[in-house]
Amino acid sequence: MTVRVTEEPFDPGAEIAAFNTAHGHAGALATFTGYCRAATAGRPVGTLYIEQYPGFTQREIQRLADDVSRQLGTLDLLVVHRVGAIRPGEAIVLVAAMAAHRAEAFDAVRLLMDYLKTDAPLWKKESGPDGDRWIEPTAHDHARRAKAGEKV
Amino acid sequence: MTVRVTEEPFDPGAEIAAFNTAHGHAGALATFTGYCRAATAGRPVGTLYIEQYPGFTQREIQRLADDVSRQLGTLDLLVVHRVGAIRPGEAIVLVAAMAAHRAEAFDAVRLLMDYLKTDAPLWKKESGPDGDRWIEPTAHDHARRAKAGEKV
Amino acid sequence: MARLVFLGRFREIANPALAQVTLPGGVRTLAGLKDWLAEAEPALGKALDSARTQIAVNQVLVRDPSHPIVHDDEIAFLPPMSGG
Amino acid sequence: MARLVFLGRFREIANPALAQVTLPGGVRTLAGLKDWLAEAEPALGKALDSARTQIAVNQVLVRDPSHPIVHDDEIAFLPPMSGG
Repeated sequence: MTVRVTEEPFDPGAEIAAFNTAHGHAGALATFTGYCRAATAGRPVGTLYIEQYPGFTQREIQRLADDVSRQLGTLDLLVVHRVGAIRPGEAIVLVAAMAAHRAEAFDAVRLLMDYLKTDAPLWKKESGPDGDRWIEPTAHDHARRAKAGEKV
Repeated sequence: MTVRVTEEPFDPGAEIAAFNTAHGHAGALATFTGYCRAATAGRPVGTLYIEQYPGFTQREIQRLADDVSRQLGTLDLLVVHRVGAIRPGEAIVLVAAMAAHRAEAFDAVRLLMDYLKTDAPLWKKESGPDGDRWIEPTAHDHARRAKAGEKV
Repeated sequence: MARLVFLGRFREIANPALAQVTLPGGVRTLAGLKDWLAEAEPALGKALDSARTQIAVNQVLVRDPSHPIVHDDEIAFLPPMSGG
Repeated sequence: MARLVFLGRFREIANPALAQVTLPGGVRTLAGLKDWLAEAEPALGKALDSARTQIAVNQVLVRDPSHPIVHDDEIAFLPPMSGG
């Protein structure tokens, strides 16, 4: 399992290629990449800023990934999470799961994304032409996570 | 939308990298890659052979992808499907979906994989030390597809 | 001449000579073609005789057994699919 | 000296001098620390005063307000998370 929190831009295709090279015989690889959008709810986004708590953030994401791995019996997980100043079009988060069968791979990526949305110690601020604002998880995010946790 | 049926081995990481380069601002990218396993149900697999009906197979997969795109409102879909003789560890199928939000991207990949399993005009034969056998979809595959079709 | 295409396990049973075949004058529909094949190639006829066998005429799936067959048609017999 | 860490929007409100601070002798628990902050920095105290604020002591989340604070502890205040 690999969890990386990084200030540098990363290339999801290259990360996925490197991850799957190590596990060619596994059967199923599912991935998700979230990108910085150029607009949120019609409001243009200039720069997205994501703050971490160094050390703590990495360990907490590792704990969430361990939890998913235990629940779903995946063979390997990869999480890359960008922090710092992120521009539209850049990748924010990549989650990849290798498993023997496709259902486990899909479920692992989806569940880990749900966990990250609500439980990863990261704080987002969007800067646009009309100022900055901190983002907090919505009731919808919490509901989705609760549902995901039950379903699997 | 791109649908490719190919006799040549392909590199899922490179395909995903090329696909996402064209859509950096979309928000969400989900992917699934299925690999040729070294064993199925404990039985070693030498070579997997997948037969297509040239022309027809490509068009039918395109039709399934169009259907998913219409149902889920994805921004773009990519399908690469290997045919011919495939060795353990090689990628068989890659499905990638770009969407504005993660739920649509996840659902599109999952639904299209379910459709491909039961409705893609492809015929698989596994060759192992104790002979060859043609594979047909299981009742479980059909049930999953029916369920997936309803759910979305 | 009709072109007959047998996919997957059907291909392994079918006589390769069927790929290009002159059908008897009496064979004018898909049902007629299946009857003729069952007589000419009993093992193949038996394999094709399932509700899960699909038939494509000129690369379009056709479910109607009374669908007419004309000169130069490409008729494909498809076993249950196992893609993905 | 205690090290106080304010994350996200708390960091923007907090006096930077709080990063390294000598706490008064009477501040011996997390509850005591919150009371002292509310008095010294009312805007910050108000922002922290939510059931959704989490506190980590030496990088471990702690929910008990009576948790003791000792010399050199790193105490972090975390607003609701918005990762992924």
